[in-house]
Amino acid sequence: MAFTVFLILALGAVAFSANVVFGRNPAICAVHLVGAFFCLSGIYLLIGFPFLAAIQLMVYAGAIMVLFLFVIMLLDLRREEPGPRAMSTLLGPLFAAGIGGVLAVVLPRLAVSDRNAPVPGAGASASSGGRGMAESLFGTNLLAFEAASVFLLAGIVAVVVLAKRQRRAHREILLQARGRRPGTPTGGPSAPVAGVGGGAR
Amino acid sequence: MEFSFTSADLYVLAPLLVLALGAFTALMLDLFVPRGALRRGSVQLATLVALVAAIVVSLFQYQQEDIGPTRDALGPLVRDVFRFRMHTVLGALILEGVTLLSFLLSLSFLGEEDEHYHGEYHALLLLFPFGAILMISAKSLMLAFLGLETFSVALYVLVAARRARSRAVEAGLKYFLLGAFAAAVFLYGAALIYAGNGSLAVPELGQIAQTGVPGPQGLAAIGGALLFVALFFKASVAPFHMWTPDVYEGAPTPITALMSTGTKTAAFVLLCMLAPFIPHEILPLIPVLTVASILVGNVGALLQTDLKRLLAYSGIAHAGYLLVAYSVMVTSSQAGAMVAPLRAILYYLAIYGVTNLAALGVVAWLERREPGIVTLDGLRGLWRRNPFAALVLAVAALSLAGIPPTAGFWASTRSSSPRSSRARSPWPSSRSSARSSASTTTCASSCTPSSCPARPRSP
Amino acid sequence: MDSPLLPILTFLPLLGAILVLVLPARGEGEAATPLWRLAQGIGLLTFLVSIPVWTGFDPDVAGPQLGFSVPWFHLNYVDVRMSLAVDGLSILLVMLTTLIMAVVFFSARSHVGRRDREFLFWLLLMECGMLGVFLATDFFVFYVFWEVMLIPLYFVIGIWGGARRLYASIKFFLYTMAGSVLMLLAIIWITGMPLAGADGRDVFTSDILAHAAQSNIPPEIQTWLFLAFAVAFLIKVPAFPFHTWLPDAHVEAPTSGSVVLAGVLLKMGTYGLIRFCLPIFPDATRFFAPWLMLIGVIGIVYGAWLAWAQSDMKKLVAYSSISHLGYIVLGTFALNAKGLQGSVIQMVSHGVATPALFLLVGMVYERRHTRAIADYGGVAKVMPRYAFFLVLATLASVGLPGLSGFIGEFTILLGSFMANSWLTAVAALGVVFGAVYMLSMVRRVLFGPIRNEENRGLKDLSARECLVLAPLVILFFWIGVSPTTFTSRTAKTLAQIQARVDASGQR
Amino acid sequence: MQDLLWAIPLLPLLGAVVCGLLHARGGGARRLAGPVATLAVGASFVLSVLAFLEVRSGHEALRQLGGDWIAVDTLRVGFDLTLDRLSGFMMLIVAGVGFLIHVYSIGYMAHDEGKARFFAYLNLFVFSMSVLVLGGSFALLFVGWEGVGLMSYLLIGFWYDRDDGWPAKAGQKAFVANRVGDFGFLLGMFLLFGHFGTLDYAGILESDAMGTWTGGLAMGAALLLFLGATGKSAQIPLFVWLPDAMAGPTPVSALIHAATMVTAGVYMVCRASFLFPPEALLVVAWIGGITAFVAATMALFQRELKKVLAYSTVSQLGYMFLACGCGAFSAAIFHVGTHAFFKALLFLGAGSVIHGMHEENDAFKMGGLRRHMPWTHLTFLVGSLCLAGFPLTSGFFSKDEILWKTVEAGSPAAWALWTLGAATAALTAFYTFRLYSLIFLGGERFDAAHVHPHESPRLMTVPLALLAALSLVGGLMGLPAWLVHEGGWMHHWLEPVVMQVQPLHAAGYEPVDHHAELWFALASGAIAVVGILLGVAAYRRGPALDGRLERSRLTGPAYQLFFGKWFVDEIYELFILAPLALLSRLCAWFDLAVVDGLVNRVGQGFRELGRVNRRVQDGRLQSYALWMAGGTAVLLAWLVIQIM
Amino acid sequence: MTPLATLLQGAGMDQIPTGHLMILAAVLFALGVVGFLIRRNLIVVFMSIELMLNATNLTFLAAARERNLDPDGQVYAILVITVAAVEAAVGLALLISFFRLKTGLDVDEARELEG
Repeated sequence: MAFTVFLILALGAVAFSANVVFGRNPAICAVHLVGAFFCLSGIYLLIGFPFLAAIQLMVYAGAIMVLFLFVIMLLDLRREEPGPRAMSTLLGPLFAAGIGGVLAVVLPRLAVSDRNAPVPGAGASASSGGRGMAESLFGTNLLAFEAASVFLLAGIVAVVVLAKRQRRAHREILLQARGRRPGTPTGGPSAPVAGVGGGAR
Repeated sequence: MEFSFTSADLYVLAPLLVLALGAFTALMLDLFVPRGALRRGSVQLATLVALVAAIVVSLFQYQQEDIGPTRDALGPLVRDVFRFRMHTVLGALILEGVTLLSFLLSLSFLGEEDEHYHGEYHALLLLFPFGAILMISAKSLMLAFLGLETFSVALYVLVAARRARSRAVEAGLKYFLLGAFAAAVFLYGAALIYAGNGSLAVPELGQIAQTGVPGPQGLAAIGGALLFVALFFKASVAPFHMWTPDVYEGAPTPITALMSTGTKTAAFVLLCMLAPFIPHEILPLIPVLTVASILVGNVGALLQTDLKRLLAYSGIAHAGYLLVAYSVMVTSSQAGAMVAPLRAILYYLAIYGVTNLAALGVVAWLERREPGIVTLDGLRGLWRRNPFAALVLAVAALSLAGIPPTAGFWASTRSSSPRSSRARSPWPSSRSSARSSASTTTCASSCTPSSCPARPRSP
Repeated sequence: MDSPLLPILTFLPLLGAILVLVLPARGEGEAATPLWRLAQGIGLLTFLVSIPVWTGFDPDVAGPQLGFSVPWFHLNYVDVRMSLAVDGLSILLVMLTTLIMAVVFFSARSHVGRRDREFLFWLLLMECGMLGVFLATDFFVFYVFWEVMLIPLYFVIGIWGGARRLYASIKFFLYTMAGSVLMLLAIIWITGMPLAGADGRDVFTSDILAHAAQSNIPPEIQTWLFLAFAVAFLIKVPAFPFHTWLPDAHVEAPTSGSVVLAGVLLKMGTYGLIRFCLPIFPDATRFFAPWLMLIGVIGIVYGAWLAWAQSDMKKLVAYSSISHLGYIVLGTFALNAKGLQGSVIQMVSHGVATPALFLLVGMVYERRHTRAIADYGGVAKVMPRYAFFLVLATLASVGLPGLSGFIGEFTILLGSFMANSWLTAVAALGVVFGAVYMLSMVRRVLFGPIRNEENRGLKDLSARECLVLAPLVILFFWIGVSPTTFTSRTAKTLAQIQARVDASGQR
Repeated sequence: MQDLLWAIPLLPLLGAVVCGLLHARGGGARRLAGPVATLAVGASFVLSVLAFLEVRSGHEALRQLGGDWIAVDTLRVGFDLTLDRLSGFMMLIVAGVGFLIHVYSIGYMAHDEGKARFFAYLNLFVFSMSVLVLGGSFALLFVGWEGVGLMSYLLIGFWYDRDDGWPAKAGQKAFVANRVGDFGFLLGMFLLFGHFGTLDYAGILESDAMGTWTGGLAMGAALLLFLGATGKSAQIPLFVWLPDAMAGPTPVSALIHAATMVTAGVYMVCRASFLFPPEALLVVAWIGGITAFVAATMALFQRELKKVLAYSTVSQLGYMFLACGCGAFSAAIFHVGTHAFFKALLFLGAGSVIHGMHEENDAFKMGGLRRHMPWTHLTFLVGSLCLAGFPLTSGFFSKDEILWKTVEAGSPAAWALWTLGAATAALTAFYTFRLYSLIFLGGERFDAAHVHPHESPRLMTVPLALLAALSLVGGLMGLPAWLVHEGGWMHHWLEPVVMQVQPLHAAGYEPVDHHAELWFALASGAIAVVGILLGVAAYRRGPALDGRLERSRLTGPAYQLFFGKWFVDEIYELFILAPLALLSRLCAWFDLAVVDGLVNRVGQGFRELGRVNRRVQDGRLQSYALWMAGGTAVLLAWLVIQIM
Repeated sequence: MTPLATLLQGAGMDQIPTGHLMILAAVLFALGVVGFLIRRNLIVVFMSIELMLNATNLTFLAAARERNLDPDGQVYAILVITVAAVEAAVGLALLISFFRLKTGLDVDEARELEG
């Protein structure tokens, strides 16, 4: 029964992901990605990580993807037009298939061959629950936890830099740059964008 | 489990604390001090103080005769996750020094355009060494990853901070997307290692040496390979180097300086620390990467006219030289024999950092003085206009040209000397030296004749 | 035991270079006279300082003499010492350097013409580098001087050279840099090879002579290191097939550049071969000797043929250098005392004859602004003194007994004949070809009727020009008539090197 | 005297230096050069005579050891001078004939601007020649050898601006041809050194290794040394330079290219005689005989005075080598002596004629000069008789001696060699008197309106007369055994020096009866007389015969062949010089296009790669990622293949 | 928590082989790589990275499950999610900045720097 559910969820995750990768409309892609997250969340639950399943739903599907969708809507992105064929379109799937194939074939064998199957029932040990996680997070990984906080600080500062209200002078330069931008979407290196060194003065 | 810090913990973590505190202070000052010169000055002062303090602390640690006792006194929270060794301290010192120099370059580089993110700029500048030091000192892959992400995020944004400049934003975006890709690969590698080993702890270098053959088995081996892919990306090793020229060119020059030397330092030190994870099966590929890097670096530089781009290619070549030393290190069968190449790498990085910064410093300075000069053509007759800048540039160029083999081959020497020659013979030397001459040529030909009086009649 | 003589000798030109930079005089044109006076004074003074080195040199000592050594810096595990010393191998070349540089300072003004200050700066710096290369007894000191010496010539060619000077200078630079990078690699490697210390423990040192005396590198590693060194030096020599930078460099270089290049710089390569390759890698040396002899022979014959086909005087002399240096390579790798001694003598001999030829070519070039042989003819009629010197230099160069070239060629050929008679038979053909190309140049320039009316008004050499040539001419005869003055000083050291190579053969 | 040996070479050297300084001084001072130089050579001659007498009176050899010249390892070359019977005799000729020619030159060069330079060269030549002769080792011999070569070069090219630079070219040719010989000489010396470990004559003679000096080594070394001799002494294959060398002033031709320098090869072969195995000697004999004959045919129809004499010199030198090859070293040296007298005489006579005829060198444009230049005529006649081998002249005795020795030695080719020699003798007599007749007999074929032949000044005729006298009486030193008891002293003069070198004998060799010698002498006398008569008869009235021979279908080809000097110059040009020149151009091309091209191509290749790199680095984010993914895929695939 | 979740919680502990989870993770990772390589829209490219990070998380958890639900693995997964969140914020901010300068989010817009 559980295995069947797993199969369904797994196939769902793959299908959603495939849609993300091969879909045309970014908004639809984002929605499919949320679907994939849901499937994964189900799997987490299935294999004994309810807390993570919840986090997955709340943070990933609930926060991150909403952010994505918000940006997509904000930028009013349309369907993706098929562009000129690049090398990456041809070889990309090949290499990815190579990586994925190698891993998909090899990993299970290594995973199974290297050690015994999980001990039934042992999963319900005390340390695996919230307490164990708390001890890990605030004990062994305390430094990582603190580092994550600094990392978050860095992220905040970063976003602030990128999104902060621009001063007038800055905006002028911005307008200048946009005004001078050539009509073609792909501005070549020769495009007379404000020089790296000179524009500010 | 004890949740206690010891004073040794504080001592060991002091540089990190100072840097983080500095970043926080810079932000606060930016927030509360009235706009204008005072705010600028106070932020800069805070940054400077933080950097100098961190350097002083690191120097203090570095001067310490024997760090064993300090290590023993570490509390459990730090002991198991934070490495405190001569190499990491030296690496930290280099990183702080590089950041300091980059900060000094920024002083004159930043203009009115950059006014609105002044505080954030400096905070991120301080977070760069924070993340990098954390990364190279981590005994846990997750901690290392967090460090890596911290300094990466700081760099992404510093590169793209001049939002009005499409080149800067493009560089930042490329760097970010590729960096995120690499981060995902790193994480996946870490996950596989976790699956294989059951933990993310990084063993000491000596531990793998004892077994004679370095490298984990099975899942961890594949994970290790993925880790190295990500680090090679950071270190600009071909074929993971492609971002380098674009990002170096697009970034503000002080950030280019920070990136070129800082990132390389951090990545290579971590590569050294992660040597236990390198599967010995991929060792034969390292020479290929080495040759590819040196070749790409030198060949790519040949046709460049933009000085920063040229230095980027030179950096790729230097990554190749460093790989030579690295391959010597990982093939060494004795823990003791690993130390010399490791030191060589660090010395090399320090010297490379200084020269590279000198060159970029001239570029940054010229960008202010003579807009549009950063191309080679723009350098013509520089000797006449500005002998000092020309001299510094020439010396740096020659030094970049001359140094490559120095430190790198230094290491190869060590391994080849009879005492440790039980390891594999340092094959790369002959081949890469052939290439290194090309690098010499690259730098020499592209920098010197143009910057110095060889073209006397140019306007 | 530290004698200050050698550091004074080495760094006097450096001091001069700095003084030239800071001297408050206009750096160009007539106003540059004080600068020239200063440089000439320094050049002469350096030569005078080198005389006590010559007189104080004890021919009966094989090892380094007049040593000077202070700690310089510590590199990882080796203490690098700023150490200078002179021995039988370097003494002649040191004297040659100071003499040639003095000659250059007194002869160069007429063709420099612009940016005199920089010119003198580079030349003085180069002199410091060259002396340092010959005197250094520490690998790293050697390497530093080696680089110091390379760069000035690059600028001298690149700034004061002819029409294609940029091409020539960059080619020169790339070639020699490529070589020196190889060498640096090998140097670093060698310093990582331990020597047996007094108490049986491994000792790491970067002392050249210590390595030369007792290096014990496994043969298979020797091979690679030998090749790295040999290629670097063969490029510098230059030996076939690394020679193509030389004609370009010579043709484009101003006269004084050519003089220094031919007189001293080319000797760096052959000096290095003897100083490093032979004693430090005796096994590899023995293994490669036949091949290097072959390279030498190819250089001799091929260079001669090339010289024959030239229509430009300077190019001809440049190719003749390739031929003459082929003898040195041949003699060096004959691996016997005659070949070695002959090589050293040939270095000095070539170091005076070829500069004289370049000076002479430069002197007519200054008058006529052409170096095409076809533009001359019958010059002997209007410039008898010039003809005298040119014929004399030519004869010294083709190895006429009684003049300098013969001693070297004869002993080299004799030595190499003992090692490999068939190759030497081919090499001896160089004696014939040498006469062919040099004499046909002399004939076409000096003899015959005056066809070109412009040549009728040529002024003969001035007293100053004769004086510049005089010391070289004296040396032609001195070396030619009394070579023992020179060989007696080199014998002991070379015998020691020889013994190293021989010992490896008996192992 | 032993202690003054050094003065013999050094006096001329000093003279040369003084002359050089006088030349540099310029103006009237240059006039002093002639006397100074002559004095120096004269003094040297006096010393040579004294030394010679000392050797003659019993001393085996005079030796003077100087210091080391070259001292490298085991190679020791000292400034050691040796004057023994061989070198004493040579020295007499060098200094004696040299002195006379110097005297002659004072007159000959009186009006030349460069006379001081000329005398400096001449003195330097005598110096070099003295070193060559007196040097106590092969190395020192080589020094002189090269020195005389150089002086020859400079003196041939003395008038470098005349005739469109032809003399300079001729000088160069001489030097280069000599260098080819030197190449052999050098290698020969190396072989000697390799075997004996020394280059001193004495050292080699006393060496224990003498016993093993056999086989290919000895043969090779001897032939290499002989190659050197062929260069210096203008033998096949290197004789081509000597006729061209006549571009120099006539006294030079007389001194260097007739009397002294060209005999250096003979001297060397005699000096090294003990090193020549019999087979090598046979080669020497053959080369000598063939050269003698071929050169004589070349001389037959030459029109230029000095050309005839030049080929005759080559031919006579061939005789000398013929003698050497037959082991008759004394005969060779005897002929060196007599030849020095009469050939110098002939050259100086020719110089006098040319001088008198305003630098006219073509015998066809002369004729009947006996009336205008009596002294010259008389002395030239004497010289011609000697050269032709007219009985009882010195040339007769020396040549007859050689012809006799070829038979007496009994080599396998004795009769063939004798036939060559005899035929040469006939040809010699013929062309000598052809020349004599064309110059002095018959009508005047020159434009009397413009050319006024006159006798030369006393300074020139007196040496002529002295040389004529010497030519006549020179034979006395080697009178044959059939004429006086025991023969002249010359026959055994060299015995202590050349030891007993046995030429190769034919199977069943028996010494020929001494009485046969008389018959041979009569035969050669008859040959000479017939040749003389034929020559005079045919050309008494003018050169018409030449034209007839040239036009005749029967003799035309031969005439062309002889007149064209067997086209050796052309053949050399075509098959040696031109290919070498071509090779040199080819090398130049190769160097530029291939070697240097390769260097530049490498550079270009890197640029090309750089261009490729620019294309790869196309700015597309995903191209970059593709490389990363590709790298990762390869890495993983490699790893998986390794660990599975 | 939903009843279904309660029902399913831990149900697959011993029925779902770790290998299967690994395969699923690998496939998702590869799909992410494909998306990164072929998509032209930068925002989707970025989404692909999120997919890769999810694959990573799945691997962490699969491994943690094998080690008796090792809390460390869960903590790592949480940290990964944190990182993903920060990256998303920074990335989207960058994309917006980029969008302001260009007409769209096509990869070919970002080709000013090349060579």
